[in-house]
Amino acid sequence: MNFDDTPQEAEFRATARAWISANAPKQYEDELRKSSLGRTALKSADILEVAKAWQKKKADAGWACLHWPKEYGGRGSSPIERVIWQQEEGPFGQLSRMFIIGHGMCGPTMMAFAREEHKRTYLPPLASGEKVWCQLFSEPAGGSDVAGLRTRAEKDGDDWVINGQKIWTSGAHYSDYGILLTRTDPTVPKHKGLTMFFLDMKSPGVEVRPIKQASGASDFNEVYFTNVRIPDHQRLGEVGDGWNVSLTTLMNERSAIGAAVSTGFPELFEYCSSLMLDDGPAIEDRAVRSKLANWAVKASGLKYTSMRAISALSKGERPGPENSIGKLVAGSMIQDVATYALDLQGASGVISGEDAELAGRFQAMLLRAPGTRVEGGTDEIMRNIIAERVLGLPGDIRVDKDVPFNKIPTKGRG
Amino acid sequence: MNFDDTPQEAEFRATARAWISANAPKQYEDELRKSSLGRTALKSADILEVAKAWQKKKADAGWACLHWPKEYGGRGSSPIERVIWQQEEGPFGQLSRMFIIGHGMCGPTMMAFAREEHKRTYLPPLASGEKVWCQLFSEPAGGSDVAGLRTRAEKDGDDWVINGQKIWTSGAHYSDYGILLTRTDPTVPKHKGLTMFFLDMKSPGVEVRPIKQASGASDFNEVYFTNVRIPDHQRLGEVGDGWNVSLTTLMNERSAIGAAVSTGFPELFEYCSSLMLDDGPAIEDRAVRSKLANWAVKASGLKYTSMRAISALSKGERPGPENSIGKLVAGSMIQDVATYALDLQGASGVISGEDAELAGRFQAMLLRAPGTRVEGGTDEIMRNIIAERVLGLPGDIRVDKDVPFNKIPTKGRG
Amino acid sequence: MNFDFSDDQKQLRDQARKFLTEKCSPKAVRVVLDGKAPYDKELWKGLAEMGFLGVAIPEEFGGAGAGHLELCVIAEEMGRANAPVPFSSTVYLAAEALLIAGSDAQKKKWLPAIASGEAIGTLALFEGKGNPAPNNVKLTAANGVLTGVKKPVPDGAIADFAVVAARIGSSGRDSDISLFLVDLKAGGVEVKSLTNLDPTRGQAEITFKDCKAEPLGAAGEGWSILTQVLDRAAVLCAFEQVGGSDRALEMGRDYALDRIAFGRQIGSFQAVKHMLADMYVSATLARSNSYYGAWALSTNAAELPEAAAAARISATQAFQHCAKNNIQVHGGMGFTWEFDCHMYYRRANAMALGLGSLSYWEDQLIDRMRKKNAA
Amino acid sequence: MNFDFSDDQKQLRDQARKFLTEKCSPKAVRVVLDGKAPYDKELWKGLAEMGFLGVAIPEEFGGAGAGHLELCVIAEEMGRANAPVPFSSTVYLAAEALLIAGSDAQKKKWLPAIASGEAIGTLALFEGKGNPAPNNVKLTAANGVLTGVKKPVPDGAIADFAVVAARIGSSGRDSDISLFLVDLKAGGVEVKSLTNLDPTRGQAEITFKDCKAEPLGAAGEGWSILTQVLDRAAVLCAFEQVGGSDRALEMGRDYALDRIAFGRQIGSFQAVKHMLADMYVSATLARSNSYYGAWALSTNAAELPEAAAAARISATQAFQHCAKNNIQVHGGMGFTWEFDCHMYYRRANAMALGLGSLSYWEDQLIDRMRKKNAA
Repeated sequence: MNFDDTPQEAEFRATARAWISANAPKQYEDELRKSSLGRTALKSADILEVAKAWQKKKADAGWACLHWPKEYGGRGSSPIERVIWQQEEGPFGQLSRMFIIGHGMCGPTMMAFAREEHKRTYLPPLASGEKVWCQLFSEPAGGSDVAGLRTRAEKDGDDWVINGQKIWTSGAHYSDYGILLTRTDPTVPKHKGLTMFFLDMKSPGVEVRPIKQASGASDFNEVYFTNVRIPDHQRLGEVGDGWNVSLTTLMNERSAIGAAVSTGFPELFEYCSSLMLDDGPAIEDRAVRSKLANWAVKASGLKYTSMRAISALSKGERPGPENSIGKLVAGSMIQDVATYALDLQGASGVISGEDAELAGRFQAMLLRAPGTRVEGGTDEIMRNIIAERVLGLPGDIRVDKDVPFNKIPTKGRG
Repeated sequence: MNFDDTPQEAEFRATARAWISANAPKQYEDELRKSSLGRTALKSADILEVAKAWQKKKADAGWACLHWPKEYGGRGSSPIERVIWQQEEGPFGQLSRMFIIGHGMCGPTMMAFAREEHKRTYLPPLASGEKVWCQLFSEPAGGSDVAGLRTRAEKDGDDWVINGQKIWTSGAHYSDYGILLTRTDPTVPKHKGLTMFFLDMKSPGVEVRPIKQASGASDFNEVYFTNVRIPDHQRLGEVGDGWNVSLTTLMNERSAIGAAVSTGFPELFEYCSSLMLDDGPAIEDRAVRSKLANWAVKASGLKYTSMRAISALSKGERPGPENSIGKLVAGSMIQDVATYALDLQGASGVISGEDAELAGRFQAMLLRAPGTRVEGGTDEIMRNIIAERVLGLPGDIRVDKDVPFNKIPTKGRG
Repeated sequence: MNFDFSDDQKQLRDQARKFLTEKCSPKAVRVVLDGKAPYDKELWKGLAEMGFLGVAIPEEFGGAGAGHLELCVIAEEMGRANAPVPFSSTVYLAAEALLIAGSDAQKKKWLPAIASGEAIGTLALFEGKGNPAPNNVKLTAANGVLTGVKKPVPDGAIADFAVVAARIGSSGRDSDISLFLVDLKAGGVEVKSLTNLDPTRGQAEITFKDCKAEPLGAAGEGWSILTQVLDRAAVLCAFEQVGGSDRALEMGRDYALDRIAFGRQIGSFQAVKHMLADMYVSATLARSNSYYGAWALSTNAAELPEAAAAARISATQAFQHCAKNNIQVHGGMGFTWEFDCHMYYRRANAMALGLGSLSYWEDQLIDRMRKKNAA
Repeated sequence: MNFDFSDDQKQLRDQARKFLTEKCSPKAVRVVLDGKAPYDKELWKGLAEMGFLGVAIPEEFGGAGAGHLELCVIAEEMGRANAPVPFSSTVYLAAEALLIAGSDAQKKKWLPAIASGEAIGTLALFEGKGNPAPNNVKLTAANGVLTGVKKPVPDGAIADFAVVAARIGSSGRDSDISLFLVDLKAGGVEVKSLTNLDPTRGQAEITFKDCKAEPLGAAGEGWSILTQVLDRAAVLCAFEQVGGSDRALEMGRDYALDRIAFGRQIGSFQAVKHMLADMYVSATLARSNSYYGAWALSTNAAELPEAAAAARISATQAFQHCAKNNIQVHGGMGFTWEFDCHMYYRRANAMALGLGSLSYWEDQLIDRMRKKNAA
């Protein structure tokens, strides 16, 4: 048992470190390091521009999408090299957030299902950040039941005509392309009538509207489709096989988000280490210490769980199922942590924004936190996944399994 | 809003208090007051004998089963008078535990469904404690799914012949009679093939075996039936209507147990008030205080919830649904409280029995506590009841609803 | 025993609910939420006309002369409606302080103005981080003028007057603190609005610069009066929190009944059912603790300090729990600005801090239970 | 990076599991549980023959000379099997104390006897209520004899020797404490068995009456040695707790798959599924924290104090959580003596206290994190 690199890993790490040290946009390092849930933007510059510039620089030097094949803009690296890169990239990795969907979900789906010519055309600019992609699956009527989507695709000559509405689309307003899951046959059970496409987000009939979140910010969009035409050669997978295609995408989403999610603990521990309460240092208050200790072991438990997965990668093995706990644990934990951080501030905890303690870091976290228990799979869906896929327990009883989609009820009452 | 008695209530209370003061077995008061979950027996005497003597004395003076009609051994009192009696009876009420099933469940079921002659014969000695009754519903295969029971009753002339096994029968070994739920038709869906009886527990073919609990004690029994004969006139309700009959019984069970359940908080608060930890009084430790405060408001919340129900009774109203939370809250709370009490003792908390802190009060509580989350309806069943009956949410999907009982699978795997 | 509100009080509650359903729809709340008005003036006027602002103010001072139980049922409805008005600062804090310690002249000046909706009042206690404690009061009073900074002051930017806690000595005893009454429109103050978790209730920083002030209550009695004010406000806020909890629970329940996923009402999934059942449990515990607080408040019982702390803790927990899990029941939609869930989440988290933190009240509760046991 | 056990270590784990499945069935555990034997002598002998007792003892002292990682995987299996033998007291506490501080002669006398199963050892630290702290050690050492009472002493009634913490001064410093080695069969002690939560592991009260003892380690170094012993034991116990957690989770999972209620596997109800998912989460967090503890232990890293405390807390919580909810998944049957669920519940709650309480370790963790941050 050790935390040491193999000689090859050490060499790779040294090369990556040297390149990053010479090339990273260091002027933003401090700001990026201080970001936390609900507060990530750069004050001094447009984060999109900085991110695109950094991604392009990486791509030009062969450091973009490391695990992708070289012909599609990657480096052909091993999974462990990808992890080492992330470790070395450190706070600059925050700049990759706008590419996560494209690189983590759209890219792999294209790689698995698109025609060779499309792969060669679309993947390299996706890798280099010149083109940004989004994922168009969720719908207002769907929610956790992703396959309950209603956006229609109807064949018209060599094209498909799309009508409907998508929601929770990260980055749709700055995306160039998207992958889109549609219903092509509403007369068969819901999982069987779906088909996947990719499309140009600038196509006529696509309208993007930002969603204002409960926190006040707008990280997501609604996307409306009105008679949008997609040529059949942009279909991904067979007609009616969209659900299986989407599973490739969703698998990637859950593991990617799980790895990136934060617990708020380092921020809280740092805060408590210097905070004075009414009758002494917070860190010497037994109640504070007890809470911190309980969160500390969750945070370290998640950290070392992910180390176990990385070790598996390093040995060329497939990581076990234990990584599936990350999002579930961190999601509600960050909400509790933020709530407690405000509690420690007393009545003044209510103040948010620039006038607040730490410029409102924990207030922003509290307001953003409810989203963490929903996005990328609700807590309830995550528990189902653990129970079913890890523990082998039975699925929920599916009343809509053999029912034609258009016969499923859409309203619970009246 | 006030906690005062009405003039009639005050008069009733004074009369009850005077009689109790003159007649209660005061020599056991201290021991009864110190009882807690997992530890209720008297050291100095056989609690069954003491309980029977007290019940008989009450019955002779008209203080038994207050809300029952006089002709069946009661006093014809109002619900609020019953509550006032319980308040005044105080620790001596612990002696009624062995009669709870008979008085709270069997009696009401007999009153609703037995023939008049049977009521006049059986109810007065049940009220006076001369005869003890038990309830025979649960079976190993049933659990939360009470209606899944398999004990067969087959008609043979004017008798029914009973074969099968019951479990979790409190006090079966000292009971004279029991009410028994059986399956009379296994070819119809499960709720429809049940029939209720009452029987003499001394009938040939009845065998009672104590169950040793996880705590080491034996509060419950298994009861085996081998060709036990019950005359048809001891049937309660129609053939096939047993489920409806049993609902009368179970409704009473849940409200009765909910009212009686304890949280462990008074014991913990008392303990912490004098406990010295390694660096000072427990009650001055912030972590201890925080935990105590959180439990304190649960305990007081339950107390005042039950006061609200009593107020409704006092006004002649039906109490609202809020009392249904009692068992759910108290069940897991007492387990947490006991666990924490041992934590406060450090390594020596592992010692149980007479050599332990407070003669092992909290150790006994810890070992008995898992039962509180199961008996009288598991936590999960209680949440279902609150969700469905109080909040009006849909029931679970019932896959066995229209299936003949003998076609329902009995084993989950191979 | 009658541990319940009377029929008259329940009728008043129904009346308040009906009024607020009409006058304080979520749409109306959003005007303030979106920063288009500092508070709902029309609603405030309506509340005055209904007699709700002065319900616990004696008739001689222009109120309805009902009592605190009546105020409790109205508070519950204010919480349920998430009303965007300075009710708690004016009615629970400022008016109660005047009722406890005001001179006849002070009462005559301000209480009728409160009841009629003409004056908004507040309590200026906090000075940045920390909970209610004499040591945290640094603002000084000398020669009838106040110098120092208070923040956050609830509804401070719209208040006409403030009850201000000030330091008059440095003995380290509670008697170092006195209360003062300040007419905020008379000059000597600088008021700055602060961004806060719940935009439907403003918070401000108020700087007192040689600001003229008149004493409220006897010199050195400030902390003792404040303790009483905070206990009363704890009970009244608890009712607001109970109302908010119930509303959040109802919203979740309704959504669970209406929303279909996987071909079923989502309320038929045990994960959702049981989450709602647990919310009901919290809300019920909070309600019962709050009723006890109401009894103690209305009878001025010796149990008030303990009852107030228990109500405060239980109601704070319930509202935070229900507001948070109401969002979870709603899933992604619950996290949109468009849905109303976040208004209750904001209010729940802001109210959890307003009179001092949960940790502070936990500590208070244990102190008070010990005192009762020792007595 | 290789943050995992090696293939050889995993093979050893499989071997231990196979051995314990055969030799330590629940039926065998019940012999001790029901008080028919103080511990499983046959199993103890078998463990010695397999080389498990001396796996971390150097070859020169009769052990296998493997290491602590090997001991960790065996500990996990001991926990999984709920083995009714004095493994933790002898191997984690007594043997580790000897390895850290024993003279060559002391090691030669006791370590081979431990490895061969001939000697059972223990640590006599506690004296009634309280957690590990120099001030709690009242038993005195003077002129080579010990006087005082220790309780609870794990496996004290069957132990052949004990490492005893004794007071040699009253300066109020850690250096007041020394360790001593006592041959419990040599007289001068009175041993009384104590009833305890987990009858599969005995606890005793030992009274030392002018009992001869030889120093273990330098005078005044007792507390420093003890701290190291407890940290190592915390990691090793964590592996037992992880093994127990996993077994309790498996039992619950299996029952949820087999048991039918309402015509369905009970594991198809979300209430049951999600309870099991949450148990998996706890068990996984505990395992990962324990792996880090194992790394720190095996490399004698500076991170050991922090890693040990984190492993201890996480594994204690997980085992209590899994053992408790395994009973809940089983419903009424889980609360019978006949089903094995309560054995794990008893063990989980006993282990939560053995090295000091959870609260104690929470406090330790924060102290140690602060020290690391300061460094």
